[in-house]
Amino acid sequence: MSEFAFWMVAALTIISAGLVVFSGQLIYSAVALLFTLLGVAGLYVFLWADFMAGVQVMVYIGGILVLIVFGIMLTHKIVSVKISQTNVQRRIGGFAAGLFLVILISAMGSASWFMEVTPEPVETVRTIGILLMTKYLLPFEAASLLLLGALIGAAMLSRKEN
Amino acid sequence: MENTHITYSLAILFLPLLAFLIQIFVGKRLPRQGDWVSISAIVTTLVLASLLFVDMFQQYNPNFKIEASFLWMDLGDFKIYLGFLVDNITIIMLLVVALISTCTHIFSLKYLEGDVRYSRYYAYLGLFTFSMNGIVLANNLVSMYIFWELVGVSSYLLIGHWFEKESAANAAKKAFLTNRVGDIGFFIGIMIIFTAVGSFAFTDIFASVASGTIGGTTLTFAGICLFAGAMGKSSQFPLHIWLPDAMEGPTPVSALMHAATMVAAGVYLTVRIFPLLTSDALLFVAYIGGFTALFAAAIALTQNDIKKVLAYSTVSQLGYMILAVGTGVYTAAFFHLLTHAMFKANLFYGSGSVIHSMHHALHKKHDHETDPQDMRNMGGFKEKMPITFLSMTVSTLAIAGVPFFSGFLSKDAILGGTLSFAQHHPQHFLLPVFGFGAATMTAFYMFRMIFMTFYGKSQKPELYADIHESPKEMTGPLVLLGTLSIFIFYTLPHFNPFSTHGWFTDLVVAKDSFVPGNISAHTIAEHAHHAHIPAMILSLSVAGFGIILAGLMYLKKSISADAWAKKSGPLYKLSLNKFYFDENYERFLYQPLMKLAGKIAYFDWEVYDKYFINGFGRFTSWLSAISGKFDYEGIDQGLVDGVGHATQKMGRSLKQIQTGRLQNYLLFVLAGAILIIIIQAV
Amino acid sequence: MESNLLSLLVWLPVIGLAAIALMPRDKTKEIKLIAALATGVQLVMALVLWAKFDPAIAGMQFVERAEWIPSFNIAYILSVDGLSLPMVILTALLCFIGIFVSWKIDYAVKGYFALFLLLDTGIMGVFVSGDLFLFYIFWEVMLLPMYFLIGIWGGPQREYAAIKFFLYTLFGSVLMLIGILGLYFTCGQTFDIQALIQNAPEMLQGVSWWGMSAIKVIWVLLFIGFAIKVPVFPFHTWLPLAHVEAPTAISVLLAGILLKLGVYGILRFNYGLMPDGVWWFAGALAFLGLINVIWGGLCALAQTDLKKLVAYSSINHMGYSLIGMSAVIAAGSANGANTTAAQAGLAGAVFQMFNHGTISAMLFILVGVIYDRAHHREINGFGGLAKQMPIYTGITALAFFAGLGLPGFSGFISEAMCFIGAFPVFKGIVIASTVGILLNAAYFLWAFQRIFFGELNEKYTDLPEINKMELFTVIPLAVITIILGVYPAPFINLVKSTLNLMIDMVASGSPIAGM
Amino acid sequence: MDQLTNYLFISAILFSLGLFGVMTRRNGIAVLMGVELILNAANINFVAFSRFGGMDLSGHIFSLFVIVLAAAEAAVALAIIITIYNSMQTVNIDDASSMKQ
Repeated sequence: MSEFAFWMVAALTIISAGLVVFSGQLIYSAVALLFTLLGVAGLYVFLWADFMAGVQVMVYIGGILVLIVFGIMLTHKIVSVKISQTNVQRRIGGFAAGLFLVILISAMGSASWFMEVTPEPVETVRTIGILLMTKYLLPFEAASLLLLGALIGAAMLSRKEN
Repeated sequence: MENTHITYSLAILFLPLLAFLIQIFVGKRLPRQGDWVSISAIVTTLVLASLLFVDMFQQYNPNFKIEASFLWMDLGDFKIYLGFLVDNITIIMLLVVALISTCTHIFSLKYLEGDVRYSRYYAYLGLFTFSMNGIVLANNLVSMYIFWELVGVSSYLLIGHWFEKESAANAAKKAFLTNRVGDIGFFIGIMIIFTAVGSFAFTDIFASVASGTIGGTTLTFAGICLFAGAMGKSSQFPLHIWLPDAMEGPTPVSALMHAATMVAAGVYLTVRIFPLLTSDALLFVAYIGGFTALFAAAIALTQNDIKKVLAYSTVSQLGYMILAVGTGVYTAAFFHLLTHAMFKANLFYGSGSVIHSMHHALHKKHDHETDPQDMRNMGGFKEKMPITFLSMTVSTLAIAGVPFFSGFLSKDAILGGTLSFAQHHPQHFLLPVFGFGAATMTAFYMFRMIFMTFYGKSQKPELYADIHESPKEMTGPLVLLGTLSIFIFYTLPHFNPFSTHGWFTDLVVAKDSFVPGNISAHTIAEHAHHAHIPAMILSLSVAGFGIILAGLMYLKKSISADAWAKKSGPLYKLSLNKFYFDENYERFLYQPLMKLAGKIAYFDWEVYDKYFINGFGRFTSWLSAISGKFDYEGIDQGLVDGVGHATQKMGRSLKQIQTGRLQNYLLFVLAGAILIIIIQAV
Repeated sequence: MESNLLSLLVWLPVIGLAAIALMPRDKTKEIKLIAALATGVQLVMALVLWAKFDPAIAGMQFVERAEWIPSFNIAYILSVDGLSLPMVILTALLCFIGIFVSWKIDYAVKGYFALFLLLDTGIMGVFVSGDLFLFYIFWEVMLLPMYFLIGIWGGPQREYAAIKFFLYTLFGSVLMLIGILGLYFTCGQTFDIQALIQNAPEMLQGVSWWGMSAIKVIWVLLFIGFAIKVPVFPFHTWLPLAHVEAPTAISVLLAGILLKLGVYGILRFNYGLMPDGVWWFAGALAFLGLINVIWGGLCALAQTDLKKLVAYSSINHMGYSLIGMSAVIAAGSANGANTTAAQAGLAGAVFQMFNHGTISAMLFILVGVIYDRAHHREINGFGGLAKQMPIYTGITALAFFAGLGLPGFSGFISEAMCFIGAFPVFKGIVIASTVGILLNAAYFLWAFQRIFFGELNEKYTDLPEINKMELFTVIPLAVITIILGVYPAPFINLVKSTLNLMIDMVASGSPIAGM
Repeated sequence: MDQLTNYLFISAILFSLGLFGVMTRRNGIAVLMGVELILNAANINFVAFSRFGGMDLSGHIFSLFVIVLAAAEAAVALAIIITIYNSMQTVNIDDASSMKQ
């Protein structure tokens, strides 16, 4: 059952990601991206990362995706429903990306990975919280500064002149 | 009295300089253009000179001598003292200069009335008087030389007074340059003497000569060099060419400088340096003097310009004086200098008076063609200008050596000295021949002049009516100097017109030469005394001959001058053309010199500079062109630029992939990554 | 070490230069006034220096010393003695006068006066530097403004003249530099002139390079460097060209001061450092002097350009100086220890160099005056100007007579001293060169006649008389010429002790043997 | 689902798709979406390595930071795109080529 669910989630993720990339309409891409992100959140669940799945849903879908949709709407006249978009260097890009994918998969497949199976933890939030406040305090604080900087920078950039 | 002498001499020296300075700076703005400044200065000078002269009489001391020197320049060992020497010769000379100069100042009042550069003229007269007095007072060779040159300059300025006339400007230049030739000799003489003696003062030099520090050939050479200065200034052969040309100056100037005083400076110098002249040098002096006397007289015979006659006569008379110094009777030379100054100045004033009157007459007729100085345009002026005539005649008698006149006394002394010299040195028989020959000619040409000017019929009757006697300012000096040509003023307190014996011979006594081995003054005097009577008889007869010949030719016209001229043919032409001296100098000296100068300048500028010096430049630029070519085409274009070009080419081709599209870049990155991985894997 | 008067003297024009640099370029009047002020104060300071100077001391006075480049033993040393002080005064005077001569400059005024002041500093520095390296630097500093001043404000052929002047002088200074370095490396690695005076005579003894005595090599190198400036005969052709093309004030400085640098350098370095070499070279010096006198005189006689005539007269006049300098060896025991002649000759040479400074400056100013009015300098193109411009004629006559060595003007005394001094040693040469006196008179009088005498050329009936400003520039020089001509003692006393010391040094030396 | 490679394959595909999107899309926002895909692919790897590497949660922390960075990046990128749009009336990144020489 869970095996099936896993493959379903994986398929959802990959297919919707393909839509994101190949769709001619930008707004479709955005919607497809929603499913991709949901799919990734599902994969996190399979990877015992319940907290990460929550964060994925909240930040990506609630924050970044909304931001993207806003961006689309701000930069296109919303009345013209068809917000078309075209691609460049499709063939060479596709070839390169495909080649890269082949290389990656053959590399991953041929590598002998270190695997250590541990029991599933009850919950991860507590450990992550402790780690953030102890071992990863400095990156944590730096990330907060970065966010602040990005916030101010973004506001600054998109501010209308005068 | 010593201080008084120095004060007076200083005043005599510097008063004319003061007048010069005032005239040159403010003269034009003063009333009457300031002529009164100059005249009062010169009259004061005359008074002071007379006071000195009177004092000389009171002392009546032939050995009177005062010297004063001051340190002018001091370099440790090299010192120059400048100073005065006041003795009887100086005092007499000062008086002569002051007297003639005063006369000239007064004479010029009318002669130069209305001249454009009236105040300048007086200024230069002041400068001249200053420098002449400087020569007279000098007790050393340096001051002598300094004033010597200054006299030359004032002469230059005064000859060139009417510089608008090309001939005047040329004459001025010629006078200065010819004098400079002599001055170079003078200077070399000074250097020789200073090198040997280490002092410039006459006293020291004479002492060294006496002690033998300097002697022999060196001394002879030094003496001749010094005498070269005198040759220039006194216009002796072969440097005589400037004096006749100098007549381009105003006539009073000719009287003052080119007859009475400046040209006599040469004689004065020779008299001063007499004690150091060796017998060889003296012989040289004598021959130069004698030859000049004869040679100039020969030219004077045929001249038609009244001033030219007088000019050559001056040269000839100066030759006499030099001859006298050369034969040892240097007091006679000085005596002749004195008498000559009076009568020759007078003759020039007389000629000036005549020219002045001719000039006015011509001016009235608006005739600018006729030469007012040509005697062929004159004649019969005796009635019109009696004072001029009379005073000129007196002076002519004096110069011709007629008894009862001053010239007789001095000339006789010279001729006597010459004759006695030849008696004791028979190999030098030419000297008295020169002397007596010149005396004959002098009598002839002087009377020729008088007859042509004052006697006979007027050659230009249309002018004759307008000829008048000159104003008082001009006749005054004539009368004064004419009177001074009478013997009595020179023989006092004696009255013997045939003997030079008088105050002059008492006060100016010949001293022994300092050159060891030269004949003593006493012996010379003795010899001259013996030759006195024969010389007198001889000179009287030659003078008489000359006068009678002139009378026959130009007064009675019983002998045709033209016929004689034709008969003598080339000789006449030679004399008329002054023996072609100017032409030959022109041809063999000036022109080659100018040509040489032109060639050298051409060579310097067009050849040496252009080809040699610029050749360096050209060679260098050729070299640099070659190396530049190699550098540019080889190293620079080939090597250095090659790299650049290659880089540029590469850049240009690489630019293609620099599309500015982010996604292309990403593609390249990816391709690169794949490439690396593949390489890594393989 | 009582003051830094000399530094002030040298750098004052630079202060003026800075002030001018700050002025806007159209304020020409103010620029000129600043230049006049700078040079005027410099002149006053030069006179103060003169007043404070003790003529009894033969050595250096007012010495200033500071480290500069210690690793090469180069120091900033300034000092004056009896030889350089008259030149310092002359420089200050002529620069001051030069500003007024340049008053009429109206093209690129700012640049002109700035360069002029720089030139002033260079010249002043050359005369007061007590260190050879410093000397060389000032020497070069002087060259550059000169190049521009001739090349920009000069006559029609200015570029050619400027580049020729520049290259010629540079050629000389390169040789000089080699000579200086030769001295530096053989005489204890120092540039200090006082130290070199101590060291050089002994340390150079016996040193030989490529089989030639070091003294001779260095002597010749330095001599050529200086001879170009003098200029001595075979190196003289830059001079007429540069003089003719340069603007009036620059000709004045060229003739008045720059030519003196040559003689000064020879006396200061060739004589001061290598007294033995004097014995070897004096004959050649006298001979070159003779050629200068005759050659310059003949060339001047043939000129039709007035300025060129004056330029060649400079060559002629400097010849006298060379002859006078050669007289020094009269003091040696080989010549009978005739110190009298040596003193006359050397002092005559120095005096001649000063006098030529005043007289030729006067001549060039006067040529400039007539050129400004008639716009040409052809001697034959004038005629009768005496009638039109009596004052100008008078002053020119005065200058010409001063130039031809008339007694009463300082030039006469110096020429006479040169001759009298050299006579005992070089009789033939001196007698031959007295011909120069005649040539001298000939070319001046002939030119004078052609310009001023004769009938007035009707082209020039409205030529204006010399104006007050021009008179102001000439009269001080004329007055100096006359005062020193009548009473030379002030000058002679100034230089006496220094020159006598130099004579002693040469006299105690001996002819160097062998090549 | 207990195989590491499964996750890796998924993330590789996701990555390649993102890469393709970034390389080919002209629209700036679409490019941004591609970038998000790439980041998600990376995050999957982090979490997967954490799950099969001892479950010490460092991978989680890393992916957490990546998410933070992605948020910041998205904010800034969108601001830039909006600014470009305001000044150039386009969001096509190949039109915004005024820096091309």
